[in-house]
Amino acid sequence: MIYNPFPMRVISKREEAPGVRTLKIEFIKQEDHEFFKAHYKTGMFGLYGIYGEGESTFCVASPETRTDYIECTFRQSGRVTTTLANVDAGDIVTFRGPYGNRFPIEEFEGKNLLFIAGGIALPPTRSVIWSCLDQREKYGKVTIVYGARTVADLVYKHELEEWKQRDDVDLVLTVDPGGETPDWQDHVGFVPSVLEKVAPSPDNTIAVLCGPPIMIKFTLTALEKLGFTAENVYTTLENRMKCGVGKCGRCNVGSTYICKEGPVFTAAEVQQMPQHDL
Amino acid sequence: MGLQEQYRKEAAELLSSGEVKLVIGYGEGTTADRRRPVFVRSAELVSRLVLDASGVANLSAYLVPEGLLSDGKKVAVFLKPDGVRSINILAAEAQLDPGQVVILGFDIEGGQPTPLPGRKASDYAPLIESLKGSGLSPELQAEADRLEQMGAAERFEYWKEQFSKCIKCYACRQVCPMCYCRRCIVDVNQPQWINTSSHTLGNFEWNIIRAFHLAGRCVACGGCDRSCPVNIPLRLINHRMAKEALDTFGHYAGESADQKPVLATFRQDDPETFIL
Amino acid sequence: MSEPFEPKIVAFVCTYCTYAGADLAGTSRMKYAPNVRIVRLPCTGRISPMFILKALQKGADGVLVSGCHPGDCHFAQGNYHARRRWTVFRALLAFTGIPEERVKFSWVSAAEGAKFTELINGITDSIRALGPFEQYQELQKVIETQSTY
Amino acid sequence: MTRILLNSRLDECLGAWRSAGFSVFAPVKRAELTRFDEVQKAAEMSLDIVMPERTIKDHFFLQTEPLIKYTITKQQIDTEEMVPPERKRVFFGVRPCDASGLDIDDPLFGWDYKDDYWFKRRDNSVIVTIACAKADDFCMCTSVGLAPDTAKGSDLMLHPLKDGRGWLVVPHTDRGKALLEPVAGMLQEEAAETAPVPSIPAKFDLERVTAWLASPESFESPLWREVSQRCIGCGSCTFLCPTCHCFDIQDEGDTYSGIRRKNWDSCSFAMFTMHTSGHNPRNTQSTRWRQRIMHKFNYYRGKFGVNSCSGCGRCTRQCPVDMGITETLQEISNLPK
Repeated sequence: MIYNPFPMRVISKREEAPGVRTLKIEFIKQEDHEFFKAHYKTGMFGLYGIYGEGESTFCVASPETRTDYIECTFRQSGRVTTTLANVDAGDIVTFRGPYGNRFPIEEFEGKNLLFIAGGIALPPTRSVIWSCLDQREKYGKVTIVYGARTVADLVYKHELEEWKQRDDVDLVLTVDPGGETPDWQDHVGFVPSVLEKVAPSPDNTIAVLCGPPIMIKFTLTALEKLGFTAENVYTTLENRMKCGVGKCGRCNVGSTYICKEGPVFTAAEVQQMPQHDL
Repeated sequence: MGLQEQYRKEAAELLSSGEVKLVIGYGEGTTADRRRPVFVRSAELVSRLVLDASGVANLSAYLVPEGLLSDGKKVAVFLKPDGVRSINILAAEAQLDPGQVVILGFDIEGGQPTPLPGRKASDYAPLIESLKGSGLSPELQAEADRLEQMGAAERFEYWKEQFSKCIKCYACRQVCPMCYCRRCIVDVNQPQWINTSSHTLGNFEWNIIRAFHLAGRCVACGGCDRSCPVNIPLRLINHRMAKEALDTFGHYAGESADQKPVLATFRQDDPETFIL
Repeated sequence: MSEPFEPKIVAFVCTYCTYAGADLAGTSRMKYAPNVRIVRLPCTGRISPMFILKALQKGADGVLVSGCHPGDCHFAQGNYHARRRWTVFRALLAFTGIPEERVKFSWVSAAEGAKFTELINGITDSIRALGPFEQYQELQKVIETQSTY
Repeated sequence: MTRILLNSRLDECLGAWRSAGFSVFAPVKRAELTRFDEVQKAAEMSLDIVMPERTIKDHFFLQTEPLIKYTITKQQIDTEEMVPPERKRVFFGVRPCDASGLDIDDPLFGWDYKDDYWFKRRDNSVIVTIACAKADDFCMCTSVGLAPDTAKGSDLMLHPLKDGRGWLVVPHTDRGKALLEPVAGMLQEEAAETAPVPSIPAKFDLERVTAWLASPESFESPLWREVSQRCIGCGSCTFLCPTCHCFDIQDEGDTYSGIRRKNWDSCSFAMFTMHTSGHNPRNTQSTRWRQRIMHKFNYYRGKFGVNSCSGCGRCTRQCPVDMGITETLQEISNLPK
């Protein structure tokens, strides 16, 4: 029934950054996998769990173009994530989902894409990035601006390397002042100021922005300065969730249930929400 | 001039002179016999304050949560002797500075509020000393005696039925001046010591551990008992703990602001007849 | 014919005295009842009443809490504090109907292997006589079954 | 001609329903608390009260509901889904406000994803309400557009007779009609006068309240802090509410076995929305109280077209500090235009 999760097997675990790990998990039952393949679209989230500890909500970090497995990236902090951080390949975990809405990537076709992410918020962005890169011909120029506190805190380092090598992707990396290592070649500075420096053109461009609330706030101002309209900026919201299906009553921001009506919103929609409920 | 008028006047003076930033007292309730806590911040509004025999809540519970006293300013509070004892305990446990609390003291005798002159918690030492060992109301004492007469199994059944009613709304905890932990043991989930589910077992654990945490700290204001929406006689269990602290260790909670908490201290010759 | 009842007893002991005492009993080849499961903690001061409740909930029929004699605590005062807590906690258990006979407290020093042996045997016998603590275990069983509503 | 059930034949009715396979639940006073529990005889019931302290919601949305039993071994994890029993139940002597509460919560539990823990119980239960003969100072059904004899959520409604001999029987649904079949012989046809329902004056202007809540200035209004200053942040108003439906999902057990449970949770609790990072979108009691009022009279209404309140007044009646929805809505209603 409604709260019964799918059993999943851990394929592999990867250390991304201090305290941050990525789990790659696969469906054990064929019918569960079919359900997922039929319903998953980039931007949706799920409840990842482990029996005995509970469930925790994060996005599906793998793109809709790759549905043989699910990847999720999380920071070890609470009871569930601490246990999930300690699983090994072959262990059984659970997944409930996919829930929520999606990034309308068909509507992005023919447009330039600007991805902006901060810290641990690269995973939801990465799901859209790969969904678009896997159908590269459909989109225009792709720019990725990614920042973290320190060099060590950058996640998906091997993929950052891959994007850097590609000619059809413009990758801009930055770390906060003081977070750079002696051999750091890229930018030093906060994402909004680096963004203004790089100054991508807003013409025919969709921006996808994910990060901590404070970064979102300042980056939106920077995007506005660059000429982006709030309708062309997409973001995802997160709140504490228990059910994921609009029943448990805690994830709403104003009248908007993040789990049912989100997690993907345009900046224009977010601006309509009561800011003190975020 | 009745006590209510006298205290309204005093509250107005305290507010207009700037000595206190706030007066916490009782106001009209939904029905004639109900009083609700009111917060008065200006001298013009002191007419909201009502003082009569229905003002029974221990208002000291509002002082610690949400950092009311963190700005160093003074607050005046209507308190009965049990409330003054709470202030002493909170001071002894370093939760507040008793100098920040101006007490508008009263007690209820013969269905009427009577004034208590002390404005500082320390003024109440002789009164508290004289109250030491005062017991439960006759009806509650009868119920307590009835419980003591029971065999263990029967008593277990009694509490099982009582605790089976618990819905874990935590009104007992929230209303209690002594329950100020930022994170209560029941909200700690690594490990999850107490089952958060409100089945009888989880309720048993919760209520026993809460009673233990209040041992030697409860001032018997009866707030938990009155606020329990499912009528569990929590006062009985807390009173039993207070009695143990008094009989065995001579500890009467809230005697003074420098009284050591009973379970945070010891004497080398504490009784230990039960230890093998 | 059903198996004769063998009680499960959990002993929370401090590592400096009682645990060493139990060790001495072992190395001296003294025999004591195998019904006891020993949980070693740094000091009796660390033994929260929650541990005792959890043990009973998870199926223990009796609990023993034991540490250094007064004055012998490795941390100077831990057992004095523990003693006060036990006094109050025992009263609480009694008042809520959890039989005092099932929760025992003792001082056993590192030299008292023989006392430890006697203690365990004595407690095991007395709890065997009391029978299983079904009243409390029943609460656990209830939550494991399907809701009837 | 109308159908009458006499007090004296109630026991017979209960017997007939039981023979037809129903378990009968009614308000019972035990250990100083009145709540719905299974009964055998009419004498066990406490019907002559304003309302039981606990609502019938308890029997549809359990305070702790086992969802999944799990057993973990080295090789595998076994799970067993704990499906609620499909037990036929009659709830007798329900107050109209409590019955309305069930009706109000139906669309939420059915919102896109169907919560069978609710609906398996709903589908197998028949609600027999008794129109109120008395009310107290806290009752406010008339203020939220309902009435002491409102039929919302009732399958069968009993109206007390003026002479106190019994009730006038009015079925409102097919389920209610079907419930009358096994007891048809115990009812009598008779023209009888029913007792007047108590008059409950409206306590606030609901339209003004909802209009203000929907307006942009309401969210940041200083009113929230004023009305909720004395709130102590317990969950008694939410847990005693016939429509509150928030819950938590918790695993309970040890490393090897246990049960995942769905437990009541309350928007009054500070932990309710706390992120693991420590960020809490609703970090003061006034923001939590705002959420509760907004949810009931603005958000829920916007989603499902109905206010999430049936006016039972328990939130005020049982509040440790004499707060509650009524007072807040009165304050809102009295705001200058």
